[in-house]
Amino acid sequence: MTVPTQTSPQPGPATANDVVLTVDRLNVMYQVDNPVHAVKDVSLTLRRGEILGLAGESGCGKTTLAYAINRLHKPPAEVTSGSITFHDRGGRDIDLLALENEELRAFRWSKLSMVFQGAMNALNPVISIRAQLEDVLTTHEPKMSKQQRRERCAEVLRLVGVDPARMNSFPHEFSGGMRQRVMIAMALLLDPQVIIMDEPTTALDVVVQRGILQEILRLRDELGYAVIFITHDLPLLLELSDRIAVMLKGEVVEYATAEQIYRLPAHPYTRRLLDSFPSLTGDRGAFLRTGESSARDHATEPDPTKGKRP
Amino acid sequence: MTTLEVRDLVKDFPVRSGLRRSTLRAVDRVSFTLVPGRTVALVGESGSGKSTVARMIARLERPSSGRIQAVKSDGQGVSDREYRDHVQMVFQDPFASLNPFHSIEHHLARPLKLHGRGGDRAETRRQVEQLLERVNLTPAEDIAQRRPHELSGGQRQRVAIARALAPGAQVVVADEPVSMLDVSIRLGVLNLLARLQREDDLAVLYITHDLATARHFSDDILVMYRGRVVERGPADDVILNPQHPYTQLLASAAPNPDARGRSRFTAPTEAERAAFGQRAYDHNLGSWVTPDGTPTSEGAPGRERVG
Amino acid sequence: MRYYARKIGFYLVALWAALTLNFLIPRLMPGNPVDILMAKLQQRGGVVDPEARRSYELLLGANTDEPLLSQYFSYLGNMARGDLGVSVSAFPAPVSDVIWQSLPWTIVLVGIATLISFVLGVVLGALVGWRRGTWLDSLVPATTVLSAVPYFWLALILAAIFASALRWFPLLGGYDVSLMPGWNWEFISSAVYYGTLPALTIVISSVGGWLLGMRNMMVSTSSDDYILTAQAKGLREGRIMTRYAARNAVLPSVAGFAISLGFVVSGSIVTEQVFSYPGIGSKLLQAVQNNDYALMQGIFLVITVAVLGANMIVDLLYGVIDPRTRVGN
Amino acid sequence: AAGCTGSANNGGGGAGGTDADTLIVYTGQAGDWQINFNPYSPTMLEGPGTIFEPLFYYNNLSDSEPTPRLGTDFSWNEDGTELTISLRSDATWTDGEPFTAADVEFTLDMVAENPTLNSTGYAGDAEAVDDTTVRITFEEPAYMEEAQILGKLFIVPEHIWADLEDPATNVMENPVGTGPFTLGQFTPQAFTLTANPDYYDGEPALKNVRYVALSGNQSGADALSAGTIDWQTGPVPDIANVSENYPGYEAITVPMNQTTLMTCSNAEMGCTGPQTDQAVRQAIYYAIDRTQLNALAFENTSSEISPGFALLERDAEYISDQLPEPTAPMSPDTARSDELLQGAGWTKGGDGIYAKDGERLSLTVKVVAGWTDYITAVDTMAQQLKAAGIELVAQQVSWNEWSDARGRGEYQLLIDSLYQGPAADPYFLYSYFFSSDTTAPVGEVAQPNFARYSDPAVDEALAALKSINPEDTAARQAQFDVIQTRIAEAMPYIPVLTGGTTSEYHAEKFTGWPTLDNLYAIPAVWSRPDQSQIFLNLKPAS
Amino acid sequence: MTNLTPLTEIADEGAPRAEATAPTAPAKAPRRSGARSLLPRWSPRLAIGLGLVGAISLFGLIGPFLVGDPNAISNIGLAGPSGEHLLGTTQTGQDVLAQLAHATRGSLQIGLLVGVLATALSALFGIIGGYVGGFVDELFSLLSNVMLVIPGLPLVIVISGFVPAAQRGWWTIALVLAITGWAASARVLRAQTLSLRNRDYVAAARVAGERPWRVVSVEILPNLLPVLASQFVFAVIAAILSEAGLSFLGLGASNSSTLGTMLYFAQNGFALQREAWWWFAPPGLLIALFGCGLSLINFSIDEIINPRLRTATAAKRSARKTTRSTAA
Ligand SMILES: Nc1ncnc2c1ncn2[C@@H]1O[C@H](COP(=O)(O)OP(=O)(O)OP(=O)(O)O)[C@@H](O)[C@H]1O
Ligand SMILES: Nc1ncnc2c1ncn2[C@@H]1O[C@H](COP(=O)(O)OP(=O)(O)OP(=O)(O)O)[C@@H](O)[C@H]1O
Ligand SMILES: [Mg+2]
Ligand SMILES: [Mg+2]
Ligand code: NI
Repeated sequence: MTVPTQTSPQPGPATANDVVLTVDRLNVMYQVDNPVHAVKDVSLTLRRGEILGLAGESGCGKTTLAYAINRLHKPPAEVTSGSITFHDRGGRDIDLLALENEELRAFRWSKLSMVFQGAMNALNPVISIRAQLEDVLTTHEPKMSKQQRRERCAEVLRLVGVDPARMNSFPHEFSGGMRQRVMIAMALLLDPQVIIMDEPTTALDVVVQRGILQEILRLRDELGYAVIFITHDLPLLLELSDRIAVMLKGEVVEYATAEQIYRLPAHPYTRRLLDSFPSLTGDRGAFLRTGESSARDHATEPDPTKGKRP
Repeated sequence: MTTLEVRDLVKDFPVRSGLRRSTLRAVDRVSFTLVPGRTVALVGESGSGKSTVARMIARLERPSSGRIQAVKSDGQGVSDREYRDHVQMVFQDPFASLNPFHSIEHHLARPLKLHGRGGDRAETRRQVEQLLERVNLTPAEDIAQRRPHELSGGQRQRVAIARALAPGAQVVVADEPVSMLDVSIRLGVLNLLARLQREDDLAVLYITHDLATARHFSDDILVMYRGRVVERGPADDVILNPQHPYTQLLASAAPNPDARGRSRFTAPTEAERAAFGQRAYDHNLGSWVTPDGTPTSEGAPGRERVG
Repeated sequence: MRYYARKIGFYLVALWAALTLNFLIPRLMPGNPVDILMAKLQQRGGVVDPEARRSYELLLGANTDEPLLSQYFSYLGNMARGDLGVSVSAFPAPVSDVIWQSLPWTIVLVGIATLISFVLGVVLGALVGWRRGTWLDSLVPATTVLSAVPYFWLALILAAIFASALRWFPLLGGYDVSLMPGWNWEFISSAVYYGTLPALTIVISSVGGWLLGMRNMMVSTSSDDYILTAQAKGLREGRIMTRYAARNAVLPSVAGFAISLGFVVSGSIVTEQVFSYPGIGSKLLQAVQNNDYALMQGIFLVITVAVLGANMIVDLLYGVIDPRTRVGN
Repeated sequence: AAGCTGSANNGGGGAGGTDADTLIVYTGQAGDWQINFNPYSPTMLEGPGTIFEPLFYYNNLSDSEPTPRLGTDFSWNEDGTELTISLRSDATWTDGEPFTAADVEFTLDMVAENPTLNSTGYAGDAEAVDDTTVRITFEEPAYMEEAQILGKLFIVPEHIWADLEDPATNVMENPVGTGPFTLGQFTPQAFTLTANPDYYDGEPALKNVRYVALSGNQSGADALSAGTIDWQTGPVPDIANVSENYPGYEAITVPMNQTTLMTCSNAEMGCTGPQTDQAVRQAIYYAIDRTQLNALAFENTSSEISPGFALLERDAEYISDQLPEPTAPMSPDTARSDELLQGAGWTKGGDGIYAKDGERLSLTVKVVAGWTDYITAVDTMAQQLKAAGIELVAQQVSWNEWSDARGRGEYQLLIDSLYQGPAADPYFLYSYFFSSDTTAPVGEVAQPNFARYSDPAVDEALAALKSINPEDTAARQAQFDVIQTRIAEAMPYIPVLTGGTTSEYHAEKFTGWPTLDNLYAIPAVWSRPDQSQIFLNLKPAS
Repeated sequence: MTNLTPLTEIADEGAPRAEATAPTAPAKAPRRSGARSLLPRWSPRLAIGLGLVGAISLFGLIGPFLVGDPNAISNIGLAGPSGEHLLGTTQTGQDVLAQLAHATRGSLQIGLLVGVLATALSALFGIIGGYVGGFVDELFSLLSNVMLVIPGLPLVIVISGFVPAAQRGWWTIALVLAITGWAASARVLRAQTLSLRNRDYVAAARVAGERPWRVVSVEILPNLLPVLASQFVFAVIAAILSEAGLSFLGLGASNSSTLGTMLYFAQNGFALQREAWWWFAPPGLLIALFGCGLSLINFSIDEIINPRLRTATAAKRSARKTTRSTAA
């Protein structure tokens, strides 16, 4: 299955100014008794304001990649080779792997923030939302006055549709969807250029999920940050993102625009993934009810009604 | 052949908030019938009471009122003692529904023994292997000796299905049987369930919140909202021609690659949400009814259908 | 509110159960409280006259002809009125006097020592748990060895070294006996000086438990998502450790602290024995050895109330430090 | 008011450094103090002799004349039914009131009328003849009551005590007495007795006595080695070498009480077990290796014992020459014990233990848990008796249980000691432990004839002794002969050794301590009023 | 309220999820099978712990047969270690080593019995209460809470005074310690059971028609084994220490020989003051070493109960092994 990856699908011309993050042949290993090569030779570019989807089944290395980009990986995880470069707004290039403690700390969240897989648990249960929001500001913007801080927190909460009046509440007093919104608000606090979202809506109800996704899109349009959106729900990515990278066992096996992936999936694995999501309104036919093998058969059959296959 | 009739099922949970003790009606006057050879899907948002219905059917929870009656093909009711021979359940999480301490064989041999289908040791073993083969877990001898953590999620869920079939159950309740599985293996497990259903003429209650698989996998769909069934009917009718605003909302929220950038979704207001539960649509009757199934003459509540 | 009603209900039932046990247990013990007084009289020579014995029995209400049930009710009535009766071993002092005289010593010595050991253990545990894998980890086995040592053995050896041999600390007692107890600097400093070694032994032998518990919780907490979030937020190490990790990890220890506070009284018996400390523990021992029912019951009451009180305080405190337990909203 | 009483003793702190004229003592009692200076309270802390005085001081260690305290002289009438006491006229109570015969009359009548105070059943009738004379009348001869009344009843001031609601339960926080000391400051960890400047005999040279509270023998020994106490009665490590181990200190051991293996000996009273067989008791007596026992269990502080239970030194003149042996053998005589047992029908079994009618000669010995010397003694004897074919099984129990079992006679053997009376006269011991009057059937509480010994001959002799004038030694000896030979044969209490009471004292700091040559009082802190005699004799060395 | 993470995480963690109907072994390195996964992982700490506990147990088990009569008295009291008496003699010339062997056995007996009894009691009250729920649970947890509130040591003192002397021996003390020592573990077990009770596999067993006692004993109990083991270890340590404490106060197992009574006699014989370290030190050290060994074993059990602790040590190990390239 070692399909050589296109290092740069380049659906459009990418000027140096345009790109905000470059990942080049990144390798991450878990140095355990039987070392796990969790990320293999992954190369990606992220453009300003772009939503980059990262799809793949559980355990393929999506989270590992995301953590490596933010240098959040801990031993036994280890970046064995490759580079990650952040192209700052001013044009300065930052080699993320070379950042030292204090620089790294200052870099985090101010330029690149994250919304985590289990956002339900990403908030400290015993201190108030406000304290957790202000923590970021006191650390990164020590010069801000108390008043300014409070205003900024209220502002981001308003952005994601949470009533700032509830700022003094504790995480358990919010529903899952609201907590996730608070996390997004927190990610926006310092006006970052990149937000990595690791399965931010997987645990949520479809209706709630939809609401949050709309929020992300709207804010992206307003604020212009780039997003790396990680999920295994390919249809969701197809609807949401500009480009998609499909990962399989640590490798990016397909990297193209959403349109391309939907219409012309090149890799068999991508096709299989697409098939795993029956269309809601599409033809029901004999799709599932004729037995197990039929799903695979169906996968190779052209479906004239949808026209999604060559 | 067993039919399961559910009539006016109600479940109240006591909830304590502050000084007051109130009850939460998790399931409110739900009725349906599971017929051999047919699959009924139960869909609805999180917390709408789907699992509670399933747990009452599996007799893990006692209904507050209402009736659950299994009827044999000869028309006789199933007694309490035999109930579990006839009705079984597949749980949502294959990682939690198998005891990490016991081998796969134990998980299958116990129900066989308990329901008097085991016989001697060799016979039990043979039957266990047969069951494993039926769910495509081969070589059966090897799998039987393993422990749950030595199996993948899909394999475990197959074991869970085999366990539900072990007592010879004719009615199977599957509570979100694939939502914890990886996308690429979900369909495999669902197809297996479908095959077994066809082979044994099972009556299946398929619980999910994924409208797409509900449509493709089942004959009838019930849409639940806050404990009530708000829409029911043949699968295609409900999905392709949803009458109830809540069903419409659900459908519009589902990801749709074709709808790139032009989402039809608008989040409902609380007032709209409150109105959702007031009446229900029955595609079989083709008319609006009260949530407990009595026909009404009124028109559709809430918003007009979008699109 | 219902939560609190339930809690209060629990405390009442527990109190009643404890009171009943307090009543029953001494009555099931062999011997007669008057015997101890008779033995003391006898020590002064002569044969105790049966008349004298009878008059003491009357005086102490130790005649057991009364049915147990009516004894029980009058006992409950007395307890409700705060009348703990007369101590046999300190006859004719009322039990409340005896307890009142010795309780403060125990509370101050053992209470402060327990507090110090808790704080020390939690702080060290947080540090060790946060920096696991460094040399700090070797603290853990070291302190567990110390807590596996029989306390009195350790205390005796430390006393032999620091008091007998090196003479850094006084060996015995609660204060310089040539001083009059009172709120003056001289006395208090003497009490502190005399209390240092006993307190030290308590701290040394109990810090390990806190340390280990906190360390394990800290390790668990360190892998919680919100810690990772905090790191991603670019917060400073120290802040993450204290406000995020330790703040959450300390919760179970606080609950444990409540229970251990309650045992301050009973746990002090051995300490007081080793150091001749004037506390409630030695009174309990005296009560047990002298069949002093009333004193025993009184001390049990104190202990029970202390444990219940400590738990109640922590129940309330828990609402403050762990917002999840707060009711309402 | 806390500071007022503070005399000039705010000197040093912790370890050592106390004023030269303050004697610091530890009584051996565990636990801290609960204030109580009522001399009639069983839980009294201190006072008899020091604050409250008796009429005379009787030295229990030698058969000498009583020392006058508040009394100056006393005399009996012919038949021993009337005791006339002359009192001193120069004594005053510490509150300034004069001491008179009315106080004595009041005290004696108070005791007689108040059973709670009257622990020994004093039944006389006192009458103040004049300011300095009191006469007590009895219904029957009461020679033997003399020491108790004159030596152990402490005179209290009528002008204070007459107003007390209940003298038995009053704790006398501010005791007013005639004694050489008054109560200084009191704290639960220590209290001080201060010399009484107005004492009729002049202010004592010893200015302060501080009693400290410690938690038992261990802490006593520790305090001694730290030099924080000057006098204590209790064991210390390596008793034989106190003067080397604790420079400046000396130790003194006096034989006081006879250690015995008590037996529930009287089958007629309901006792059961092999020990009801006299031969068994005697066999045990002969099989004990007393020399080894003394070395291992008692650090050689015990001494020989007479099977007739007269103290060897003090009562030397009373020891009957009719006894087959005046002292118990110090080395074992298993031939003798074998002979005794076989004579009584016991035969040695395969396990080396005697048996009779299928019953093994196995005896349980109750010993108080915590009395380590006795535990060791029992263990040692068990080893020794095993060689003689007798099995001893030690059973450690709490004091409560032990005293309960002892009182009710529900035991086979137990280890305990016999105690002496108020004066140096073996009569008291015999009347306590060997009289039928002081025993009871098994199941009822005996006080203190725990062995259930009952012998009409002994009872008769005791009755006779009561009415013989103590001056008539020949008449008394005849009775003592009877008693001693009877009890030595029956052996209800198997004599083990005479236990010594050891005290350690700071000889360098104070002079005037009792020595073996001059035992003017029992040198034990807890022995009252002996301690007051010693306080009066002590002088700061510097 | 408990800091223990659910037990199934042991099995879930890192389990292969890739669909593989083929008979191939899972993609990951073969994991230890179910029952064996309940065994602690081998580590130096565990080795030392097992070594200490094993050696001391062996000493208590066969030691008494090898040494002489511990009560045999000789006239050489308080002699230091020598060829004849390897650990010297007591005040009464008894051989310390012989006493130590018998006392170790006595203490181990007490520890073991208390461990078994207290664990059984806590299992009874904790597991049954947690599983059955409702009134029984309320009652049981009230009982254990009351037992927790009622101070243990004084109760032990009082109860041990109550037991008739003739029957009093090491097992009485053990009984008393067990009765007063089960409550805390019952609470932990109850919390665990509550979380296990809601596991799907328990529901599945009920749906399969298993009887309640079988659900408890076959489905729930095995998964509580590590917790029970840890409670047991704690109970043993606590029992030995409490017995020593009681004995020190003179309230212990007076008629039998334990390390506690041995210390008591040493203390009363002024062993410390006479610098007879060979008499005073060994019993205390033995208790300390035994407790230390058990704690070390408990560390390993903790790692089973709380897998996060384990990954921590794994991480530590590899951190030492490899230099972090990310720092470059
Ligand atoms: N601490 C670890 N030690 C060893 N292997 C690990 C560790 N963490 C993750 N892995 C392995 O690394 C691989 C990638 O894991 P990762 O969490 O990045 O997957 P993922 O794509 O995010 O999966 P999911 O969709 O479940 O979140 C997996 O095979 C996983 O088993
Ligand atoms: N044991 C219980 N006690 C109290 N309330 C309960 C209990 N079990 C369920 N509920 C409540 O009943 C309602 C229905 O829950 P149920 O689990 O049936 O929902 P569901 O439709 O299965 O949701 P999901 O899709 O998240 O599984 C919820 O509000 C839930 O909080
Ligand atoms: Mg992930
Ligand atoms: Mg559900
Ligand atoms: Ni908990």
